[in-house]
Amino acid sequence: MSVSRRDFIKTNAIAAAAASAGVSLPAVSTAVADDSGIRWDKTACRFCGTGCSVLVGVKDGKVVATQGDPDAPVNRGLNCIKGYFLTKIMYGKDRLTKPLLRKKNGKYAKDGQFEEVSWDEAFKTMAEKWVAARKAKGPKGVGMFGSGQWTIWEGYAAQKLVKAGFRSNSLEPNARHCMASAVGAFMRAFGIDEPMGCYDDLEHADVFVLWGSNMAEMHPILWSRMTNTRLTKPGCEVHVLSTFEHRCFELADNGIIFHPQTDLAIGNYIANYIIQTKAYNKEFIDKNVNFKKTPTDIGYGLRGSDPREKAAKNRNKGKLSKISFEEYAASVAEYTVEKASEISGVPVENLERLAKVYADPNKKVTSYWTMGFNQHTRGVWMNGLVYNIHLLMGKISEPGNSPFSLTGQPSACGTAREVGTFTHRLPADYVTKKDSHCKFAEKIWKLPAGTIPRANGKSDKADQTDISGKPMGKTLIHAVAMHRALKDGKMNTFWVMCNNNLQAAANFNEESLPGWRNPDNFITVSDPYPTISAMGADLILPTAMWAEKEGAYGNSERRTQFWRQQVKAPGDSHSDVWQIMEFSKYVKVEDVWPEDLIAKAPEYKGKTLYEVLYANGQVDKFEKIQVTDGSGNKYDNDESEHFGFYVQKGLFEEYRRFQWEGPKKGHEMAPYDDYHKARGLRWPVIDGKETLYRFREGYDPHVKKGEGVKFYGKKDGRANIITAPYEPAAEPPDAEFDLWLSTGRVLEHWHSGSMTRRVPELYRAVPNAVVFMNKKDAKKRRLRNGSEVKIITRRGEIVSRVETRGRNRPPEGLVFIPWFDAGRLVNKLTLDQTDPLSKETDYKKCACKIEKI
Amino acid sequence: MPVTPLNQLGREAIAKKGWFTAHKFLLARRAVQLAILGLFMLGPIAGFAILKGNLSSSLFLETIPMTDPLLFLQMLAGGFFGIASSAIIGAALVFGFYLLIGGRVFCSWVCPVNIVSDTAHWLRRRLGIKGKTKISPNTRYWMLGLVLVLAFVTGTMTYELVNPVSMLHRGLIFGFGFGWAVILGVFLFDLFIAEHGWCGHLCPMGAFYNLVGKTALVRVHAPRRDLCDDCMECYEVCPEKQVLPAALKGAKDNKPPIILSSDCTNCGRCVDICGVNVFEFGLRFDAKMEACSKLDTGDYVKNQA
Amino acid sequence: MTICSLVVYARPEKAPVVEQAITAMEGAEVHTATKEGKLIVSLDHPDRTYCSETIMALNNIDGVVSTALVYEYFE
Amino acid sequence: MPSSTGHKKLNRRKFLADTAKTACGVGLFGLALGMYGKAASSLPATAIRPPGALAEDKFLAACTRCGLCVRDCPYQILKLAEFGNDNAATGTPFFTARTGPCEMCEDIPCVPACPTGALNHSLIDINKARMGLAVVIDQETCIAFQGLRCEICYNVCPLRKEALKLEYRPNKRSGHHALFIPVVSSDACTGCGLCEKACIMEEAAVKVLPVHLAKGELGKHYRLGWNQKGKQGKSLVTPDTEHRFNLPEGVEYDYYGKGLIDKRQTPLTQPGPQVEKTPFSSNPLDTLNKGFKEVK
Repeated sequence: MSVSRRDFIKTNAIAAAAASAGVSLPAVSTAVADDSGIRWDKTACRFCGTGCSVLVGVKDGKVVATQGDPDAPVNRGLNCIKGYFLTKIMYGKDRLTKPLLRKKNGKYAKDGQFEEVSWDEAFKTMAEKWVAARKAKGPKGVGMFGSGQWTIWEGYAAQKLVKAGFRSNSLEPNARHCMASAVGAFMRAFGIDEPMGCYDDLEHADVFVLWGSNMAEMHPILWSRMTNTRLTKPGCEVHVLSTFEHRCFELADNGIIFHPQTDLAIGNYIANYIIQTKAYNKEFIDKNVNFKKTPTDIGYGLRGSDPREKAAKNRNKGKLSKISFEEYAASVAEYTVEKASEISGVPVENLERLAKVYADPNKKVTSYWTMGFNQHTRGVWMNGLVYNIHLLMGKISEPGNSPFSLTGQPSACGTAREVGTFTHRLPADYVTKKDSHCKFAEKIWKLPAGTIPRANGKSDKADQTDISGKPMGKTLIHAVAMHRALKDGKMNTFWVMCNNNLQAAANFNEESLPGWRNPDNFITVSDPYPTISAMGADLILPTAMWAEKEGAYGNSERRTQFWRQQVKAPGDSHSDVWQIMEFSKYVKVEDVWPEDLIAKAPEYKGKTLYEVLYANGQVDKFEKIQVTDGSGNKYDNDESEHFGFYVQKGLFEEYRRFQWEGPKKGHEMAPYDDYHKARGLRWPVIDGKETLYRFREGYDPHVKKGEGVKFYGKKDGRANIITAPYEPAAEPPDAEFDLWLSTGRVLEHWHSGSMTRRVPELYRAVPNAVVFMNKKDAKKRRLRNGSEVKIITRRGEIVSRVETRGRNRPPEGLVFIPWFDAGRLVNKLTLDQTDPLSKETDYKKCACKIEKI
Repeated sequence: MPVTPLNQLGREAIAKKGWFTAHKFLLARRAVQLAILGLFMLGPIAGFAILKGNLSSSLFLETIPMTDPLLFLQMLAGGFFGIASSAIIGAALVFGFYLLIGGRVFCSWVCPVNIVSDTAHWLRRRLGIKGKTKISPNTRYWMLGLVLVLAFVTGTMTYELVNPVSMLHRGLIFGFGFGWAVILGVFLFDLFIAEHGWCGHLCPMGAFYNLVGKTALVRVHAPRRDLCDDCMECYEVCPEKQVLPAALKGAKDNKPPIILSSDCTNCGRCVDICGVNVFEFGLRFDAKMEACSKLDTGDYVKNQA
Repeated sequence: MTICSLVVYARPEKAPVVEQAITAMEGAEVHTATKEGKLIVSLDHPDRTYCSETIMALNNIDGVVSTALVYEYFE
Repeated sequence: MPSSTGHKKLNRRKFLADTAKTACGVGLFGLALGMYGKAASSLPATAIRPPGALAEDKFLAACTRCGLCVRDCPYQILKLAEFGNDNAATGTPFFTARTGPCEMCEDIPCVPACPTGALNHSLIDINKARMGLAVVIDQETCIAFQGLRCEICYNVCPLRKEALKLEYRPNKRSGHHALFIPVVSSDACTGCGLCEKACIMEEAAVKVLPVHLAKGELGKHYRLGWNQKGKQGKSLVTPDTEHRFNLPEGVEYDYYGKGLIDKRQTPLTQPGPQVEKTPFSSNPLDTLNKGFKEVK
């Protein structure tokens, strides 16, 4: 007898009894299923940093439908086209279900073929490789490459495994390619990470300025809200700056196309304009702002042997030195409108119109930017320039006035930045450079003093001892340096989780591929699908996706959203947190800690990392429960099932202690269970109240009465306005390579397309990556729309088709290629140049040429 | 008149001239028909196109256009006068070609349906199916008239919807759909209902080329008609028997030894089959007589009939 | 399968205790309890005799004044 | 039996009978063929003629069904109608937008290939081709009309902003989002069908049609959230616990409605130097006592 018939009879029975007793019944509280018996529950969308809420419909153990959550203020029931297909991303035909190890006649071999192995054999092989590499090559001998698409506790578990367990700082997220410059600028300007405004600015601002951000395609729902404000609020203006014309220009009142790298000149010009016209907010500056100078000519983050690095006077230097307002004014004085126009190629009137809007005290201005700023060889400076403008005008931390750094990935904020899965960071803005911060972390993690490797390898001025026998030494290694270390054989194991870095990293031919296929390296990739990275790996671990595990994401506006596990993962695949904690059982403390360190904590002698890191009385504090929601529906939790305790809650609650018990304020989050009862809460959440605007009295609990604005991230409560002069790009076009090459994304596909290109409708709509090219450039090379061409740079070449009438219309001299196509690896062309301060790769500008096939 | 059973047909010719020479023109015709078809189909497969399109219109070596003149007439009848130059040149070329070589050369040397009807005819004889064709051979002229009238009335090439010739060729090159049913129809019609039913009686294209071939230069001659031993095998194989008596037996009415009737498709079967080599190809004008010509061996000489 | 629903009248002050007792019984659910001590109870159990015994058992729970069977369905 | 050598004495009656028989046989055949021809001459909705094709009736008179255009199409999307299979006139070239749209080659290789001019040789600018007209037929189902960010047809249209424009409308339902409505303008749309092929709906909501309308169908894997909530009368998932916020006095935060409502009188703008509207100070004595040396 089908369940629904039984429910039907039962409901009748109850209703009859209630009627006869004259009692009114609360609405029948059995699971509210719509017509077809589907169980609905809330989740966060798997894709971009907007953080739309989505209801997932499950029936018979399968996600059968999704819908935008009408009760979520971010998207109010709407989704973009990727969100529309969330149901289908988990059910690609070639989903991995078993661990795969390269083997030749039964044994692991670098050049062997993939064979199915058990989890036990996989982890045994991996543990042996990791322990050996850690012992032989020191802290940088091993490396893990995580993701801004990790859930919060997956990042936290990885943080503990690598930094506390393996005592190595070689943990980097792919958010290094996405948000590192933003983090660098936040720390230099405000001393605390993440934007101070929130999405409500979309309704309160009078003017929107987009710097290097194709919001129309990359943050579709926010763009929809901005468009509504533009349509309905009289006098509202949209200014868009970009190196090529894209979908945002359709709404732009002031569309500005500038030569790559010259946004530096435009930013300085606007600051100069504000100072020249004395429009700056003198009272705000005197009370809340310091002026700093930063070293210039700092190189391009290339290998040391590169002539451009040798020519750099202050390579990688970022030390700030105090200057006065006048000195700052002088530093920007050279950027008159004529000079800015000449450098950037932007007509004077467009620049002036933009500057006037910023300088008008009566206009509330919100600036948005993403990869155009962050993926930039002067990304930290560029972010800083917009903070300078907003700080000069005092237009910050209030509804409508907000410099807002948009996040690319769904949890680059929630996981990578807040949990600190960067080589130089610890949770809640603590850093491995500071001995006191490491001590604080060791206290919370119940580790002997000196476990966590300091950036310079010294604790209390003494060298930290290491299992390798040599002193710890310098331990920091950023993402691009990891691929170089793999190629040079300095790093011998690499665990890539929840990203496709082989396809995503720059300079595939010279750095990534040689590194991954270096015979003495052991590469592990955890992924649900056979991606380019999986093809380049030695061990592939099948991974649970999105709704197949209990998870949490943190979006651009500091909103942390939780979701429960909806369905089981296929075959033997497991979640990242399961893999990390299970792997830690295969490594003993003696394998990775030197004797003197173990002597400090005898109780850990002979224990596995699992017992030290996860079964430490804190992570396993909460016992396993039957997860249910407000309507009484029951949910699985495979991790709790396997480990015997409420894993996610334990990890999250231990992580929260960093926010509440340390000296640093401003990152506080609500208890674990509150997040399951709400569509996300915007931290800091102090006694149940969320914060919309940080540093502003009344909105931010950390700003006391009468202080007005206080940038409490800095000791003196003052933000920094920092100089950032124009410096040319690393590889501008020349006679032979005569075109700028910029790369990026399209609305229909997410990152490397491993999920969205497995959705038939999306693949049919946008099957391959084309070269967006200007009509005149095409004619000059006797090319026509649709012609097959070869795109060549100094590093490699790919084949693609010319598109002269596509959605993106580049100016003469620039071409744009999206990187979602596994068949056309654009990163064979890109240069592994980074911002020397944030170490974030610049994918937006290198020199290429195009030839007809 | 004794009907030579199929297996003995041509034995004498084969014996005298060897199998190959006894089938020379048959093989040549098939080779030409298949070559044309092959060249059309080769284009997409091999990537370079010697001959593109199909019998309705085609392009030879990307330069020389050819268009079926009957289609051209239907276009005019259908009221479409803005015909592009390449179709005009194409039609003129094809028309001129057949004007010279012989209109119905199309039927035996080019048209794919010829293979179908020959097979049907062969099968019919093998199965020994008899039966007088009740349809008069002139029906095809009515059909030709109908085709043009239909084009005029409907303003479209209505006949092309079912024309088996273009359907077979286009089917083989571009894909059949249910077109094969029409071809099967023609085959069964020729097999059971009427001998040489389609090509001999109904096909409007045949009628059209018949008219075109009135002044054809290339004709079959019977210079050594006096050698004819009345074995009747040429009558047996000829699809248009009515053309033979004039040339073969026309001596007493002092008719020239040439098959002048435009019904003749210049298929060359008579040349192949004749044991005593009565027939040969030649031009329309050289009607010289070659009585009892001496061929290599003496036994060809026969006493005068 | 047997499904039935009853109205159980309990003394108001004893109603929470009664509710506890009823929910402890297998297959029994309490849907509402009013201030005056009226409880709406549903019984859902495959075995029919078990249901009738449970109904009898309901009566002698301490604090129950009376029970009234309103709806019964069995297969 | 071949006729004997002598001419049969032509019997006039026999001749008339034969002629009548032939005539009516051929006539009957002609009638049937004519009727079939009439039926085949109305082009079905899904079959679209190549670029430059004449009006259907003229086209059927001009096209020799030779397949030269099929051969010259670089993307191999053209197909000759097969007798019985495709209900376009047998042998005539057509393409189906949903599976193989016209890629709008700028040099239009198929038109010059046509020997007879059935594809009008005067067409040299592909953007002037009028193969059909894309119609966003089912506006009820196309998710752009519901406020979702799709615009795939707009993104793939070769004549973006001319043939297919985006019209922005406030999303009145959600209150602070916008609608991005694809709007086809028939004066520019060439009917190439690229939009129809790319459309992600189960059944294309934008169709290239010569004439009549078509219906689109929403994917089964997706429900429109607010409809569900509307139908249920309440949200499917337990509404959030009450959200409370740190707010300065005089400022409320309507979480589900208008968001921040600021009741405080003082405008939010900072003091900052007021840019004067007029060059004169409000106090006349200042201007008067200024004297002449400062007057520039």
